[in-house]
Formats: sequence, structure tokens, C-alpha cells
Amino acid sequence: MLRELFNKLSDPIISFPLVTIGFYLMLKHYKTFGSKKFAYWTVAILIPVTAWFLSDHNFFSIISTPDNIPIIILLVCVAFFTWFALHKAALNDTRIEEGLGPIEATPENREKVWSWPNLVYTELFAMIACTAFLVVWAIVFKAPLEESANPTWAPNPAKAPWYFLGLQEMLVYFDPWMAGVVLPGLIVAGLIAIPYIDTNPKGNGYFTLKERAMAITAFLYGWLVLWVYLIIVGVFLRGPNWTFYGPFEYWDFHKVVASFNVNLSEIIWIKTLGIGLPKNLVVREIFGIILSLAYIVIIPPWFAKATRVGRNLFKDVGAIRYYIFMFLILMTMSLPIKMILRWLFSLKYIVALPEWELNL
Amino acid sequence: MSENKEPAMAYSMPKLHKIMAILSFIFFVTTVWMFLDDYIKPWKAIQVESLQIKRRHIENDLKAAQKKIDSHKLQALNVSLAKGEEIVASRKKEIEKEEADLKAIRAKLKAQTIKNGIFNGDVSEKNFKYETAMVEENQKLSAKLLAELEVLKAGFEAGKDNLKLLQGQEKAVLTKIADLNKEVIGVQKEIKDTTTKINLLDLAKKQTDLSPIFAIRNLPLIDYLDPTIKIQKIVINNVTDDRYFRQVPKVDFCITCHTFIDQPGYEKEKQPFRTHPKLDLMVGMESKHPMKLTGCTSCHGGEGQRVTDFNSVAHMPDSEKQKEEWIKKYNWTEPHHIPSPMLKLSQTEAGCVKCHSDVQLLKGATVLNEGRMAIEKYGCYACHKIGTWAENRRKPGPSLLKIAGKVDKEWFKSWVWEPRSFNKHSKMPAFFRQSNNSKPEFVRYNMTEVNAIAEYVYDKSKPYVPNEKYRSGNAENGKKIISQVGCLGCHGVDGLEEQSDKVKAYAGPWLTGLGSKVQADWLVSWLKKPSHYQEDTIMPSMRLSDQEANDIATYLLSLRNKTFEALTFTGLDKAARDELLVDYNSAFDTHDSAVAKVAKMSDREKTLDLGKRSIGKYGCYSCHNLEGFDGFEGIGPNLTKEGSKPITQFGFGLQHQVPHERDAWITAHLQRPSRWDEGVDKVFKDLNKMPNFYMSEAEAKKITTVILGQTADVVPLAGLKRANSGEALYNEAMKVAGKYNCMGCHQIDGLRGDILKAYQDDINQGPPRLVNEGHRVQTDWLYHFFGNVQPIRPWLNIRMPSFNLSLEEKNKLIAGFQHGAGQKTFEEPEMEVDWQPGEKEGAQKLWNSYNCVSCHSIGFNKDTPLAPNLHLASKRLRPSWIRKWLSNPQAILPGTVMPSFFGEDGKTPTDPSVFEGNADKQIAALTKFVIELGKK
Amino acid sequence: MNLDSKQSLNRREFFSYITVGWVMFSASVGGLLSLCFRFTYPNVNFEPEMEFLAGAPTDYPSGVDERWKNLYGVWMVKQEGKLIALSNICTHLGCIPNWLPAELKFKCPCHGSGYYMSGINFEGPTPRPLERFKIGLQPDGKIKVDKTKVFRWEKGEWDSPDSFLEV
Amino acid sequence: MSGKGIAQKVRETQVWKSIFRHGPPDNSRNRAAVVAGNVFLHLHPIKLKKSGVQLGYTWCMGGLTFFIFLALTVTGLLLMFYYRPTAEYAYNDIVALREHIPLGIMREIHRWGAHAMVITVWIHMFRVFMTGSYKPPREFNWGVGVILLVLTLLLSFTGYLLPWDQLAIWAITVGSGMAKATPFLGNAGPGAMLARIGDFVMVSDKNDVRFQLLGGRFVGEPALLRFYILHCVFIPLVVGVLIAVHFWRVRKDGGISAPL
Repeated sequence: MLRELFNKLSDPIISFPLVTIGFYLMLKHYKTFGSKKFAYWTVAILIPVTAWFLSDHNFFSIISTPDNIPIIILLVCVAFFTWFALHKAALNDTRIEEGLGPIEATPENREKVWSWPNLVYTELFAMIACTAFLVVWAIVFKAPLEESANPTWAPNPAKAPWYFLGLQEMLVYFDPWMAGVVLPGLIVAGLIAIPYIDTNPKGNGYFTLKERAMAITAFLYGWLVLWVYLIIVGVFLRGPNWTFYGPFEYWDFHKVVASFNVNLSEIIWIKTLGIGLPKNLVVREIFGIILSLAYIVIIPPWFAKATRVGRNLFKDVGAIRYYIFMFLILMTMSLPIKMILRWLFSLKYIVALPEWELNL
Repeated sequence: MSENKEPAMAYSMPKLHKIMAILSFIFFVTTVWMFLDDYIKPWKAIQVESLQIKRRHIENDLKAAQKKIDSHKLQALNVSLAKGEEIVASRKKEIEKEEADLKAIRAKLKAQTIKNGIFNGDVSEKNFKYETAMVEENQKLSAKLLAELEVLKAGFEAGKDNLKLLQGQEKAVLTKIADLNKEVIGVQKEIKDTTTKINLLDLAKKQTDLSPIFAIRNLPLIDYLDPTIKIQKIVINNVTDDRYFRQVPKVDFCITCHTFIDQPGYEKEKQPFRTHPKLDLMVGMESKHPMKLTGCTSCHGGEGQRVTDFNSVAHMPDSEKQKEEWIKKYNWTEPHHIPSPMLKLSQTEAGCVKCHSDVQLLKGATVLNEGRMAIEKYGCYACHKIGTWAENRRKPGPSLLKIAGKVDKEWFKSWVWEPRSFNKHSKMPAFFRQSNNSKPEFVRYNMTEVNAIAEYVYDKSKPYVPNEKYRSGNAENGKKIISQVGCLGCHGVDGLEEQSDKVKAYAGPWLTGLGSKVQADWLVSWLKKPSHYQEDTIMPSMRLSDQEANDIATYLLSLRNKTFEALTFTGLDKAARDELLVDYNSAFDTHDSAVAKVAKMSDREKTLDLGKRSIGKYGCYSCHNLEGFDGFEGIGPNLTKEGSKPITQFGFGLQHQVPHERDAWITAHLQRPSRWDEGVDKVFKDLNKMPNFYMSEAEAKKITTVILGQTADVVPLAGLKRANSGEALYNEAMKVAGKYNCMGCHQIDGLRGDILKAYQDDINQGPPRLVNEGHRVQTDWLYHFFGNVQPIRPWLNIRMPSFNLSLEEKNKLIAGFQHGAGQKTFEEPEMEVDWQPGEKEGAQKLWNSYNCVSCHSIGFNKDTPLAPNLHLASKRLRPSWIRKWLSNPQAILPGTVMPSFFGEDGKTPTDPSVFEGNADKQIAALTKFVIELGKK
Repeated sequence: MNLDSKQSLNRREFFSYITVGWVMFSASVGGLLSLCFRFTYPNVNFEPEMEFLAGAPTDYPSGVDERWKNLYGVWMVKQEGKLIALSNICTHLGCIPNWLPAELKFKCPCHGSGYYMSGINFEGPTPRPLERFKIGLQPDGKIKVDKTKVFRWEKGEWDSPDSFLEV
Repeated sequence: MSGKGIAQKVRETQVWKSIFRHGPPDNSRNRAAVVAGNVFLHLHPIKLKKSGVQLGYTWCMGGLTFFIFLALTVTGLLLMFYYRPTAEYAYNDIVALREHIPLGIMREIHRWGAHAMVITVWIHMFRVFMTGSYKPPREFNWGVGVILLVLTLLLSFTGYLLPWDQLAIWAITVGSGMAKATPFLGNAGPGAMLARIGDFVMVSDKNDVRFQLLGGRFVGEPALLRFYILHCVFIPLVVGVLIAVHFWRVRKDGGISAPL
């Protein structure tokens, strides 16, 4: 029963909101989360839980697939380093509140030391450890090799390399031109733009959360929830036909999930208005087009005028930075918005123009 | 200069800029040059030209098509269209109403589709859950799910019903609308139908426009988007290029320039725009060798993957004239570093051999077949291995095992020394008196060798006593018999030159000077029963009467060669003999011990030893049966892969006038093999031993084609012509037929029938042509016939001989004919005649009305028969063949005297009164009638 | 000529050389780079051909024609004045369905998916109708089927004029 | 002569001195000299802030990324001796590496190392973000870093195809399928419809950006060759150059990050 509960919980419809809430709690109570006590307790709880998870045949077989090993390492690393970063930030923030300044800025840490041997040896140790780790990894786990390439028969599911599975998961909600081209392009462009948008002079060179709450919240949400979480879903929870399977669920080929999705235009013209779809494509999709444009064009100025946060931000960074930032945030948020619309209304496309290959 | 010089500057800025400008200009020019060099290609110009040619053809087609259209009719249609539009316009309101209905229905339809889609998904999901619960034996859950499922399913069913209802309504409304528009729709369709062809042609013509879009598509840099001018390719997976480490599928770009090679209608264009001349056999979509499957270089050779220019693909001119022309037109040069240049046009058939390796004669490959026949004639295969098709053949020369009983030793020596001095048509080649062995010291050795050979051969010869006595006869009569019974199918004969030259028979020797050669008794007994002298001879018995045999012998003996009779051959030069023996022996020993060894031998031993060695040296045993040479291989090099032999491995000696090409060497070699020794100082034993056949250039060229076809190319199994079991048996049979020269007389399935050329006036007087013979005659009958030949066509002078066939050969022949014609082994011919009511009477009526007995008179009246005895037909012929034959004899044997009673299509009887003029019924009845004749 | 005008002349001269030099240089480098770009598109492509000529529309009787099924995996279906080229890959798991003339349906032997003659699915586990291929008429009146372009019903592509031939 | 004496003698030879310009780094002068005088070590400053050597602060993920890059270069170079990028042989060669080629485990190291590099480079970025180390004067270097991150993913992606197994071609088919949807440049992307005049189709599967990537309309032998070249030569070259720029800017923009 517990397993079934986990299966149910891990469905993105439930787990995505859960993860979002967890993310909010984590940042809100980062000092608790970043404490060593919390870490010890978590590990203490996680060890038997993991053991119980591993005892399940289906879970174990998914986890131990050779190509999934790196994702597990990634998970462990991300979990640890997230905790570690927040731990460090919590320590620094406490010090800053006390007026002491960050640890990294203490005189003993600003003292200059010789590169040889301090740095060189540190690096050498890291290299040796890394080499040893890689060798052990290579010996214990064979690199994956499946049957010879056969262009006439596709495995089901056909998955992209794991680091792109976040993008492939987005394909459920977006057309390839958005999920595969526009959004990744914006991720790269947005990342490069970060230093030019973030004008906050504080927090340069040391761990802190309080001094850069908004920047870190935005970045971590993108990184942890919209990237790492989606990869986990894509790797572990998507089976044949990209159908959702819980962690303890057997990948039954015949599993069917009811998924008949409807376009916004169909909802409005047929369901609500009860008349057929207009012939003219633009007229047909006019509601979706207006909505999408409004989302991008109206929200930023309204936000800057109507809300305190928006006003401050606009004042702090100036118009250009503000609009670029808002654009990026809106594009980021389009994914969760699209997810929620899909789950709540079975909405397929807001703008459905397959004739022009332009679906939103 | 110095006034505006900056400190710490080696050069002034303006100078640097100037140099920069100059170098950049050079850089720019080279870039542009490279760009143009990459873009401008000769084949592009050719494709543009081909586009114009195509346009011209389309315009002609268009004119023809426009002429075909009845303009009045079109006009009338247009008028009725206008009328129809008026009528429809008057119904505007109705139509609008219906269209509004349609819209409403479609909206509902769409809504229902969505609903059903949701239902479908829900039902499937619920069903899966229910099944899972059932499997897990969770009764409570499954019961609950089942209840839900039932509800969903009911909803889904209702939805589906509603959908069908709506679809029905939609259809009804659509029909109504179409009905309201019918005046317009019908006429529009008719107009469209009449103008389809023109519209399509217009479209095609548009594609040949040299419009701005055409220019843009082929613009440099963006000509990757969707160019119209592009390299066209054929990838042939079943034929490979040998890259030595690997066999790589062939790729041919030839059609890049030969644009219309597979399209009929361009036969009269200049090259490279001409259609392939044999479209029904090659290249054409419907042919046996479609372009996409066979490609071009598989047959023609050359470098299919190259498109740079005319030379890069290794085009080869067929003649000096063409060479001159190409040099002028295309700047043609000899191909370099290309192992297999294109086959010259006249040698193209060499390309067939690559895939059709096992068959004897290949239908349609005239040059190749004639080349193979020449090889058969001269017996090249006896000394050289030439592929699998030439394996296991008879020895081309006569057996010498009983030679002493046939010709005398003196004649033998003079013959061997120079066969042509006795018979200018001799197939026996000349080993001596050639350009490389005519030096006095070589002649002395050669004559010694000939003496020794004769001694050896006669020493081993068994005694032979003829079994007939010559009683003399009428020479004139003999000559007539020779010309009539079919001797000319194998032999040319002095005095019958006119016919002989027409037939060009080659299986047997040209008969000349026999009076100077053989004894009369020998000749008669040979004519009566050839196997008495030589058990394995292919010379058949013509079942000659004593008188006939004596008449023929008289004629043949009257042919004498006085000059040859006068020849005497110098006796054995013992010194030369010993020198030669010492030479042989010193190959593995010192000169002194060789001398000692020879000295120990007796005189006779020496002569016989030299005789045997000389026979081995010249390979006489390859062509003639000789004692002491069992299991010896032919002395010539293996020619199975000669067509791929690198040109550098051909020794051209000092023959600079022979072009350095594979085919030129082979042709030159065949015509005068001794030429390579000319001007070269060689010792006696190293002289080129290939004899001179004195063949004509034409023959040499044909043989060259065959040899060129013997390449090392590995063709994957899928690409080879693999004979099915029937074809394989047929090929075997044709090998036997080739051995006994059946096709010297019979034309078999369209091939050869040499002697028919002497019957051009009336082909029906010649030996019967065999078409699908295995289908025509019953296998048992054929077997019996080979053993006991009985005349079927008594009015013919020419005779089917009685061959000395072995049991195996007989079986091969009958099996080959039978399976080659696709006849099953155990098929019982429908011998039981089972008459339908009234059928027999009808058959009798037809028999009379078609007047069969007027030709098939045997057994019916005393008239001279002009056609075979039908009483024997049931034993001989297959009923299904009789039916086929009756329906249209001309289709099987063009020019036959058998009339076609059922028209060209075999469906229109000349006597329509019987069986309501149903041809099939008439033919069936007649067939039964004929079979019944044999039963009585 | 005074000094001023001489200097300005020099400047003009100097300006033109530097312009010529660098403009030509940039043009050449740009040209070479665009050639490199062009280089990535080969002139001859060795991929298997996805198009085939399928004779004249009149060669096909009404109903389902199976002549290209084995060679190209295509059914030619003539129905209601339209000729279509239907893929013979089951949209469920990729098996090859059979045409059952008696029941006028395609039936997949693997898991029992059924399709109407039009390719629409109506039974079994399959999620969507069969796919159609691009079909068009050549100037010589022959049909050309292009398998690279697929038309899917669920995307509303079956109304596209390239997805059928009016006969 | 004692061991020490021999060592002393060796250190005094011309050969030794021509290679090592200074004594053992056991005093300030030589510690400075060894870092400044060694082409590999001079990437480092002679002295740095103490926080820069604390693993708790730096996590050493950038350094590890570079080290793994080097390890991948070496193993990859060795793998190239046995691997042939052709449709006939690619798979067999990988099987051979797995089954019988000495030290075929190199392939495992290469593959896992590639995954490890993706992870370390992500965490490196994570750390740099968390310590705000992209802030002035390091904005440009952050941009270089992002591009290096993308190139790392591309390196891994192009290498993914090379084993030529089902995993490989279908992952690349799915991955490269997205390129097909590029607006205006992919045949199934928005705007591709517009780029046609009559039957002149300017964006089709024969000329779009996906074709350029794969050298064909689907993942076939040309794609294998292109990915091989990209994986082994082209991207590593670009990455190498950018790494040099990245390191140079680390030094020039104030060394390993620390509070300003």
C-alpha cells in the first residue's frame, strides 16, 4: 500500500506541486535545512528508506540500468551540494546578521598563501581521488552497450541522453520548436545574461542567501525543479510510450493513460460557444494569440506598476534589464503554467496552428 | 616621409595599409576564382541543354495533344458550364441554407469527436486498471472498476452511435449540396478530363522554363537548397566495384549527362542525349535490366563515379575515326590509371559475361555468340581455360589413336609442317614457318621435331582395318547427296563453295583433297559408321545406303591436291635430334652429363623421346587423343580472368604499332602470335609457341570480345543471373547440343541453325526450327527418337542423323529440353480423349472445313505429304502444345506453311459456324481429334 | 597647394587604402566561410530513395491495392474519388497488418488493432490511424509517392492536397 | 660517495640545470620560482588567498572538470586507434574494446568520465552562482563558462552516437529530431512553410539544419562520421581554446573567486 502511495505521489501531477512546495519550504527555512542536525537526521532516515526502496524489484531494475548510474551520482551530488551551499549560506547569514561579515572575508581567510604546495597539492589530491573514483566506477559498472543499431526498429521508449531528458519531458507539454529549440536557447542566453541583469553588488564571492534572495530563488527553482527534477522524471518515471510509471511500477507495455487533450480554440469555439471552428486560422486561434501576447506584453508593465516588488525591481535595475528579466522569468514560468493547464483542463495548445507548425 | 614618422614604428602606417590593400585584393581574387572553379562544371551545361531538348519534345507533344482535343466539344462544354453556373446561381439560397446546416453538423461532429476521444482514453485506462486488478486478484477493486468501466463503455458506445448519426447527416447534406451543384460539377469534371493531358504537359513544360526561380535554385552557394541541375546517381547494390580490400556497391553518375537514356522518344538526339538503343532489353523500366537495378558501368565498364568531364569516365572510341572526332570535340585523351576503361562500343557484349557466366550462347548477344562460336571452331579452350562455360568439352581435333590406318606418315609430316598447304580452310593452326622460327637453325630443329612427332604418333598408333569396301560410284550423285542430306551443317566442301560459304559450318573440317589423303575403303567405312574408326567421334551416321556412301566417297576422292602429293619431307636429322635432347636434359643437369645421358639411349629411344617431348611442348595432346598424355593440362595460360589482367602484364615486345590497350593486344595476338618475338633475340626453346590460326581480323575481334568479358569482377550472388533448375538443365543440354553441333542444322530457340542460311528461298525445306521443343514433344518420344531416328517429314531431303550419343547425353538433352520449356517431370499428357456431347461432330466438321488432310495427307490419301503424319502426333506431341500451335502457328515459327485458322489473336476462327465461333472450343476439339487419330 | 589640403588628400588616400584592404579581406574571409558552410551539404546523397513511381491512377481498381505492400510498405487505396498511399505500419507497435477483403478492414495480427479502408482505427489497442504518404501526379501522368512526407490524421493533415489524389 | 653526494652531483650537471632552473620548492624563493617557471603550473598565481585552497569553499569542481577533460582526451585518443567510424565496423569495434582489446576498460573510463564531466561542470556552475562569482569583474568569464557548459553537453551528445548501438542511434534520433523543429531552419519548424516558391522548397529535410548536422535525412553513416569528427576534433579544439580563455580570465579577473 505504501508503495502504491509512492507510485501515486510521484506522478508529476502530484509530485511537481509537492516539489515546488518543498522547494519553497527549503528556502524559507534554509537555516533549519542547512543545519548539520537536519543533515544527520535526513541521512539517518534516508538509509533505511533507500534500502526499502532498493528491495523492490522494479525500482532496483530501473536504478541499476547502467546508463542511469550517472543520474544517481548526480542526485547524490546535487542533494549534498544544495544542502552544503545552504549550510554555508546559513552560517554566513548568521554572521552577517551579527555584523561579523562572511567567513570567507575573515582576515585569516584573506591571508595569501603559496600556491606550491597548498593549491598544487590540493589539486593533485582531487585528481588522484577522481581517477581512483573513475577507475572503480569503470570496473564495477560496464558501459552500456545494447544491440547493434537498427534504423528500422525503435526501442520503446526512445530516450535522449539523460542530460537532455528535461527537454524531452518538456515535449509532453510543448511542441519541439519550443521545448527543443526556443527554450534551450533561452536557457543559454538567460544564463549568459545573468551577470548583466543581476546588479545586486552584494554576495560577490561568498555564500549567502539573504543578501541575494531573489536571484538565488529564481536560479535554484530553474536548476532544481525545472531541470534536475524533470530529468529525474524523464529517466526514472517515463516508460514505454512516454507513459508515466511509478518507481515501483512494472513497465507494462499495455498501460494506457487517458489523455485526450483539447486545444483552447476547440474549448472556446465548440464547447463554450457551441459553433464550429472558423475557417480562418487566425480568427480560429485569436483567443490563444491574444492570451499569449498579453502574457508577454501586458504582465511586465503591469507588474512594474501594480506591485511593490515590481516597482522596486524596476527602480533598481532600470527598464531594459527589467524587461529582459521579466521576459526570461515569464518564459521559465510558461512551463509550469502549461503543465497546470494540461492537468486541470486537458489543454493541448493555447495556440494551435499545426498548419504553420506553430503550436504553443 | 620623415616628417610624420611616429616613434617606435618600423614602417609607416600608409605603407602597411597599401600592402594590406594589395594582398587583400589578391586574396579576394583567388577566393572568387576558387568559388567559380567549384561552381562551373561541364555537366551543368549539358543538363541545361537537355532541358531545352526536353522542352522541344514537350512542345511537340503538346501540339499533338492539342490537335487531338475536339475544340468544338470543349466549346460546347464551356457553354454548358456557363449555363450550369446560372442554374446553380439561382439556387443560391438553398445552397447557403444547406451550407449553414453543414456547418452546424460539423460543429457537433467535432464536439462529439472530442467527447469520444475522452471516452476512448478513459475506457482504455479504466480497462487497464481493471485488468491489472483482476490479475492481482483484488476482487473488491475489480468489481468497483468493472462497474465504472461499464458506465464509461455505455457512454462511449452512445457517443460512437451519435458520431455515426452525425456522419450520416453530414454525408446527406454533402450529397444535397453536390446535387444542387450538379450542373456545374459534372461539366467541370468533363472539362478537366479532356484537358488533363494538356494540363500535365503544360506543367512539365513549366518545369523547363529558364525562369528567375530556375536561376535562384541553381545559384552558387544556395544551390544546395533544392537545385534542378544536379548530379543524378544510380546505386547498384548487386554489382560491386573491386576495391581490393572490399567489394563496394557500384555507383553510376552516367545519367547526369545521359539524361534521356531510359526515356523513349529521344532516339534521334545527339549524344549524350540519346535514348538507349535497346530499351526493351536494357535500361528500360520494363526490361530485364532496368536502369536502377543494373546501372551502366556494370555492362559498359568505365568509371561511373566520375563526372568531371568526358575523359574522366574513360570513354573509349570504337574506331580511329571516332577517336579523331572525340579529340576534336571533347579533347579526348587516353585514360590513365584506370584499370578497366569503358568497353568499346563493338565490344560491349563482353559485359554480359560478368553475370551470365554459365550459359553457352546468350540470346541477343550477337558478337559474343559469334566469338564463342569462333572459339569453338578453333578450339581455343583445349589449351586455355576460359571460364566455366568452356569446361568439359570434346577435344577439337580428330583422335590420332589409329592414325596409321587413315593417312600415311609422309602426308602426316607435310600436314603438320604446314596444314594450309593442304587445306586452305584448315582449322589446324600452323606451328611452323612463322615469323619467329624461320631462321635456318630454327627450321632445322623444327623439322627434326616434326619427324620425331610423326615417329612417336605412328609408333603408338593402333592398327585399323576398315569394315567396308569401296566399290566406286557416281561422283555427281555423291555431290548432290552431300549438298542435300545435311553434311553442310558441319562441313564445308570443295565444289560446293557457294552453299558452304553461306552456312559457314565449322564443326567438321572443310572437305578438300581427300583423294590425296585417305584410302577409299577407310572413307566409305567412315561415312557408313564413323564410330567404327573413332568411338567418341561426334560425326553422326547419316544412315547412308551403300550406294549413297560410295557415291559420296567417289566425289570426295575425286578431290585431289597434286602439289601437296608432290611434297616430300626431309628425313630425320639425327644431329639436330641429339642437340635438342641434350638441351632438354640439361635443364636440370650439367651439359656434360646431359650429353652422356643422351648418348646412352638407343637411336629409336632418342627419336621417340624427342617425339613425346615435342608433343608435350606444342600441346598436340590438347586437341588430339594421343597415347601417353592422359591427365595432361592444356599448355596455354588460363584466360578466365584475362579481361582484368593489368595492361602492364601484356608483353608488347617491339610491336609499337599495336595500341597499348588490352583488346588491341588480344586481337593482334590472335592474328599473328609470333609477332611479339619479332626483332627480339630469343633462344629456340623460349620462342612463343602459340600457333597461327590465320584468322581474319573480324574473327579475332569477336574472340577478343569474349576474352574481354572474362574478368575477375566478383558479382554478388544477388546480382548474378542465377539459372533456375530448368535453365540450368537447359544450359547442360545446350552444351551437349553444342558438342554434337545440333545447331549446325536446327535453330534452337532462335539461336544459330547455320544450315538454314542455305535455305533462304524456302525455310521450310531446311531442318525444322526448334522453339520450346520440350513443350512440343513428349519427353519419352524424344528419348526414343534419339535412339531410333525415323523421318517425320518424309518430303525433306535433309536428314536427321543418328548420333553416337551416350545414355547420359541423351538424358541431358531430353531433360534440358523438357525443363527448359517448364514442363514437369511427371506430367501425364492428357491422352484420354473425353468428348463433350456434340464435340466430336464439330471436330470432324472443322477437320473437313480446315481441310487438314490437304497437307497432313499421310494415312489419308496418296498425295505427297507437306506436313507430318498426324497419326503419330499423339505419341509425339503434347496436347497443350498442339492447342498453342493451332491457335497461332506463325507466332511460334514465322514463315511456317501451317496456316493460322484463328487469326493473329488466336480468337477469331475462319470457320465461325462451329461452336458459335468460339476459338478455344474449336481448338480443344481439334486437339482431341488429332490425339484420337493416334489411338486407332 | 597648401599644407592643409595636402594633409587632407593624404588622409583621403590613406582612408581608401585601409578601406579597400579590410573590406576585401573581410569579403574573402566571409566568402571562404560561406564556402565552408556550403561544404557541409554534399551534392550527392547516398541515402536510400524514399520516392517511387507507382504507375497511372487508372491502374488501380477501386478499393485496396497491395502491389507495393512488400516492396515499399504502401497500400494504394482508391475510395470515394480519392487515391491515397497508406503506410502499412501498425501505429500500435509497428507490426504489419493484413488487408481482409471480406471484412473490408486492415487487421493487425500482433495485437488485433483494426483499421477501416481509410486508415482510421476502430478497434484494438492502437492509439491512432495509419499514416498516409505524400502522393502526386507527375507531368507524364505517373503517380509519385514520397514516403518522406507523412500525413497524420490526428494532426488534421489528411485534408492537405498532397495527401491524396483526386481521381 | 654517499647517496646524498650523488644527488648533489646530479643536481649540478648541466643537463639537470637546463631543465630545472631552481632548487627544491622548500623556501619562498623557490616556491615562487617553481610556479612561475613551469609552463603547466604557471596557470596558477604564485600566491593566493587562503579561501581559494579550501575545498569547502571552492568545491574544486572546475578543476575536476578540466582534469576529466584531460583524462577524456587521453583515453579518447587511445580509443581512436581501434575505433572506425563506419556503419560496418563501429559496433564491432566497441564490442572488441569490451571483449578483448587490452585495457579496453578505457572505454568505460571514457564513457563514465564523460558523464562525470557533465555533472562536475553543472555543479561548478552551481557553486559559482551560489558564491555570486559571476559578478563584476567576472561577467565575461561567466559567459565563456556557459558556452563551455553547452560545448560539454555537445561533446557528450556527439560521443553518444559512436558506439552505434540502439541506445546511440535512437537517442541521437530523438535529440536531433528537435533540430528539425528549429524555426525557419528546420523542415518541421514554424516558418518553414513560408520558405517555398512553387515547387522550390527552400527548407526541406534535404537542406535544413538537421540535414547539416547529420549529413542525411536520418541518423545513418554520414551522421556517424560527422559526429565522430565533431566529437574528436572540432568541439575539443574549440573547447581547448575556450578553456585557455577561461583560465586566462580567471587569473586576470582577480584569481579564484573570493569575497571582494
